[in-house]
Amino acid sequence: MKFGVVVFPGTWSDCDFHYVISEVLHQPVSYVWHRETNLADFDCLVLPGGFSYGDYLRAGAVAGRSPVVEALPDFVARGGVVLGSCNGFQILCEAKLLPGALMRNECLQYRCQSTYLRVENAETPFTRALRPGQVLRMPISHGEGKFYADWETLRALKDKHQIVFRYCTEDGRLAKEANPNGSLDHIAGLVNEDGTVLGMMPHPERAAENAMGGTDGLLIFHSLLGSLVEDGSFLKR
Amino acid sequence: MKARVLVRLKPGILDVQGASVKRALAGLGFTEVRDIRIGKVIDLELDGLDAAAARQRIDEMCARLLANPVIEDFTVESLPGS
Amino acid sequence: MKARVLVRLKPGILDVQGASVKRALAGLGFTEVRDIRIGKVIDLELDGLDAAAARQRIDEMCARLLANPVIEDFTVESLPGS
Amino acid sequence: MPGVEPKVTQELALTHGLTAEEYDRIIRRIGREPTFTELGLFSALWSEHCAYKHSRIFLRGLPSQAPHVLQGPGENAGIVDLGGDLALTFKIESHNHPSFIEPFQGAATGVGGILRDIFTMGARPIAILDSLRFGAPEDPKTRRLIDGVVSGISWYGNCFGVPNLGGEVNFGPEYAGNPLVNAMAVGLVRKDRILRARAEGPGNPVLYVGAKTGRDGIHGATMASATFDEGAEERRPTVQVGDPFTEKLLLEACLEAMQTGAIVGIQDMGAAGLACACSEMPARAGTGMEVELSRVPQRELGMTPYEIMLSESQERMLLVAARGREAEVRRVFAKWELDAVEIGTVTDDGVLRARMRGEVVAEVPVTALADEAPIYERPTVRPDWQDALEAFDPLTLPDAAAPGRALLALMGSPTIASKEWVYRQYDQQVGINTLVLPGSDAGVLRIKGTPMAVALTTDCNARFVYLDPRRGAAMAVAEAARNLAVSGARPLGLTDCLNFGSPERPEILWQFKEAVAGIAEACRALEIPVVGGNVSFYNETLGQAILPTPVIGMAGLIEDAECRCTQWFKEPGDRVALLGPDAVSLGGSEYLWTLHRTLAGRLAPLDLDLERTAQEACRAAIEAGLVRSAHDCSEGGLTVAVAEACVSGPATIGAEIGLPAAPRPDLALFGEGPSRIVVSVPADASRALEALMAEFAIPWRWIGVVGGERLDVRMGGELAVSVPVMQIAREWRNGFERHVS
Ligand SMILES: Nc1ncnc2c1ncn2[C@@H]1O[C@H](COP(=O)(O)OP(=O)(O)O)[C@@H](O)[C@H]1O
Ligand SMILES: [Mg+2]
Repeated sequence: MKFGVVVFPGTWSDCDFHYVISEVLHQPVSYVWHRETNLADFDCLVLPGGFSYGDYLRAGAVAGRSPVVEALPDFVARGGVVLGSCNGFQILCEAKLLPGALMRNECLQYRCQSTYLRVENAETPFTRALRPGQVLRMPISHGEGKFYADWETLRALKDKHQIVFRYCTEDGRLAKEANPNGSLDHIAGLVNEDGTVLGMMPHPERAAENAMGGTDGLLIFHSLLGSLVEDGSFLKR
Repeated sequence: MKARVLVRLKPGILDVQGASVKRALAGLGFTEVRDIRIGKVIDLELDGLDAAAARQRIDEMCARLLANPVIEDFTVESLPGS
Repeated sequence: MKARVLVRLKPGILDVQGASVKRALAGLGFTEVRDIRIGKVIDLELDGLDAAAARQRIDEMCARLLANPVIEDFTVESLPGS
Repeated sequence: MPGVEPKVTQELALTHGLTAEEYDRIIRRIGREPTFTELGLFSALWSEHCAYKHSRIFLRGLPSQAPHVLQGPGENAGIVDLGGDLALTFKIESHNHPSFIEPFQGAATGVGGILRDIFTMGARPIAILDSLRFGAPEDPKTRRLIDGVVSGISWYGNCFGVPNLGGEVNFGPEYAGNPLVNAMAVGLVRKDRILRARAEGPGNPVLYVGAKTGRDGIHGATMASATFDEGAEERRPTVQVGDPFTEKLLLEACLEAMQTGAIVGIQDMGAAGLACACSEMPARAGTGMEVELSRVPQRELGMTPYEIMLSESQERMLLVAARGREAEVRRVFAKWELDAVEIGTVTDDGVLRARMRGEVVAEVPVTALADEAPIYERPTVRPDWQDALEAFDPLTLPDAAAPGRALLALMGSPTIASKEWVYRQYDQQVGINTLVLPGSDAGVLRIKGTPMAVALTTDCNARFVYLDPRRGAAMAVAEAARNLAVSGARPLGLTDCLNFGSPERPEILWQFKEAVAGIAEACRALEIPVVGGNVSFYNETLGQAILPTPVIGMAGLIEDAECRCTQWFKEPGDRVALLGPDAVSLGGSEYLWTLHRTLAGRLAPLDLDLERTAQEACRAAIEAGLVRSAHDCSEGGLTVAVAEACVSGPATIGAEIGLPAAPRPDLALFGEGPSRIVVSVPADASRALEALMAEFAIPWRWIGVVGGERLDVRMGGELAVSVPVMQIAREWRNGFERHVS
């Protein structure tokens, strides 16, 4: 599976994703400059964390209108998958590839801390190696991660099982104190209707080695790789 | 041509920052503040367009970048003397 | 009584937000934007004060909390119908 | 343009912060009255901030050499060898005055400035640390300051993308009118890629890169060299605004441009901006420089040569490229959408010649600016308050009636309580190298592609330095080294940020002189070179000086990253030992402050040989895999150290401690002294530990066992402290926030 890690001016977890994909997972990966529109070489594109263009207007707003992002719908239509983490999630929402918006954390402060995530949908290419209800531990690092959508959108998200991860307690309960940013309905990550674009605020690349305190983030990659190795079905969907 | 764009959270969306400023103001004795909402003011200066054309371009800018329609509304005010 | 406070960076102070948005707009083809500065709009609703008294209180709020006098200026506009 | 400049007089020179003698000296040196622009240059370069006029003479005593030091003081940052082809560069700097005027931007630009110091050396920044001091936490003004400072650091560091590995937050009424914001940055560089701030090679082009120049911060360097008085308000418009996004682009562009090999030398434009870069770079290389100021990219209209030279706009660099290779450099900067403009050339005449549209506005020997500022040896006097401080005997106060309650008060005191409220606002992991996050004695980062890790810390107990500047400063060095040792690291070098009051007061200068001597003594004894640092004088408001605060930033090496250690207890049943001496004192202790609001007394003795051996013993025990946790005893003494080991880890866990009976239980429980380390050891490793300690011949003893849900401390068999650990944890976790928000 060929990965591409997109680099915007101001991106910083590009190197971290690149490292995990190549050094931990031993998969082919290369960087994709934000002006690139030819994505034919890739099976999976990663939109990493950081502060694209400084995020001075709204997080992800400027990157959401960049050439590489405008090429994403085609890429997905051809069978590619997209994983946006942190700033990547914000960019996907700004680009309308995912519904809703990410607003300032309710505490009005940046938060870098460990969180627990409950797997809500194990049927996506990103979560096939997981069990519904399984609890993962992954760090967050953001100032604007509070997911918001209007009531109808939220209902559609639920009806179509697009909510993939919710913040929870260590034992899997949904609770206000386990929601680090005030996210609507505890949402930490969601997919598009086809399940081929995942946006999540937590950082799977920071939970990919024991030395970093855990490897739950790898499960997302194993899901992607496993589904490809087994039958590649989601790519042909 | 000068214009001013005001970008605000949609009514009904909780303005956490506004609420926290309201609390801080109350703490300073400004208890008469019933409501406070915080948005952005964007002051624009455009090259060589008449008012109507500029207005249209600014609406486009708002729709494409300056505001996020999921959470924000915008209003455009042209400024006197422009 | 409703009022609107505009808080803006003082002239000469680097407006990183404005500069980045200007660049982004140019990238989207809005090359006619000569200058752009971004500030805050604060919409206030006050309880039972007449316009003059309210105006004075708002000035105080700005001086004490709403604006940072080191780098920002503010203007207060009372709104019609208030 | 020079025609409209003000005429330079002695009076004008005085308003620029120069003295009458200094002004005369300038005239003698250049053989005429300076132009207005030249006066600006001299006032900036001869300011305390740039010239170290009052401190240089003392700083000479600091040991800065060791075989592994690749770059000592004098460059943008020091560099130590990590072995192989890698080196570590680090530096600490103050941004106290700007942060007081505008906490958010002041702190943010402090981080921006120190990061530039690191990447000018050719290094990629891998960590920052922040050492902060504020006035009384209960004061709403302090709260606003903390909030502003922490969010400024958070904004800049997070946006730039560098992890925060630690720091300090301390409080004292002495800082109310003058908070301290010190930021340390650390970078990793390949030895063959190190660059220096030297303008080599006459004929080489001089390029300006990065953000445009505005009227920001003109006279920041002079401001950093003045005390605050009622006029402080008027100096306000000099505050600079940070742009971490542009800095991130500047980093990537600089590193990429450096890789082409086309860059000869580079310096960041921080304090005194272009003035500083255009004179220091040629001065270091024995060359001169000619610049055309109208070519400098400008953000504002109508800037004068004076303003362009002195602007402290952020996110800019001056670099010297190899002639003929400018295009390569420009191509890289264009890719990152940054300005890169040729503004001049290196010359061989030793003169800085600045022109504005061809007309010469300044023409001064670069050495006159960069090297010939006067050096003062001002009088020092031992302050008369020292006697009273030393005469105070804390043991004349009544013993703590309820040591358990005293422990809870200490654990919740803003100085000891968890600083999570602060560091959870900082990204601690970007780069995925952080092996030990903030919250243990030192932060630890792995070096990818090697088995190594580096440990980082900043430390200074300013109360100790106030009571005894020499011993107190030596103790700061010892504590920093100990924080590395308990993490498993061997110190490589230190960088210091010497925050003091006005050097023109003999008492303050005495504190300074003594503190520097103390640092030097400790460095020699512990064999730690000083590879860089920063002096921040004039930290006073209306005659009230801060506590003398020589913050020590230190980096250490863990050769095998697996042999790292954290401070918290891990397994019930593990035995607890105290390594190091018994000697402690309540003088200057957190206990004395928290319970009696008193700062006085004598410090415990510091035996540097013992300190060194205790650290070596601890490191050896960690390397041998004998200990599961190691924690240095600092504020709050032994009992607080044990309590922190109980509550600071992922899971809270109790302990049972037994100490000998003591005439003054509070002294034994909460007294503070150097060289003491609490370790926990698996029961089956106790024999091995005993053997190892015998080898090092340090004083030490078993003091208890890990486990249970309480922290019980017996003294001579009597239960002195017995508190549920959950209660300790609650005090410790909520203490900071309770005080500051
Ligand atoms: N301003 C800060 N920024 C980041 N980390 C901090 C800050 N202040 C304290 N910390 C972290 O909190 C922990 C406890 O700090 P402190 O009590 O000063 O430790 P010590 O006494 O071991 O030096 C350390 O890991 C330290 O790095
Ligand atoms: Mg410590």
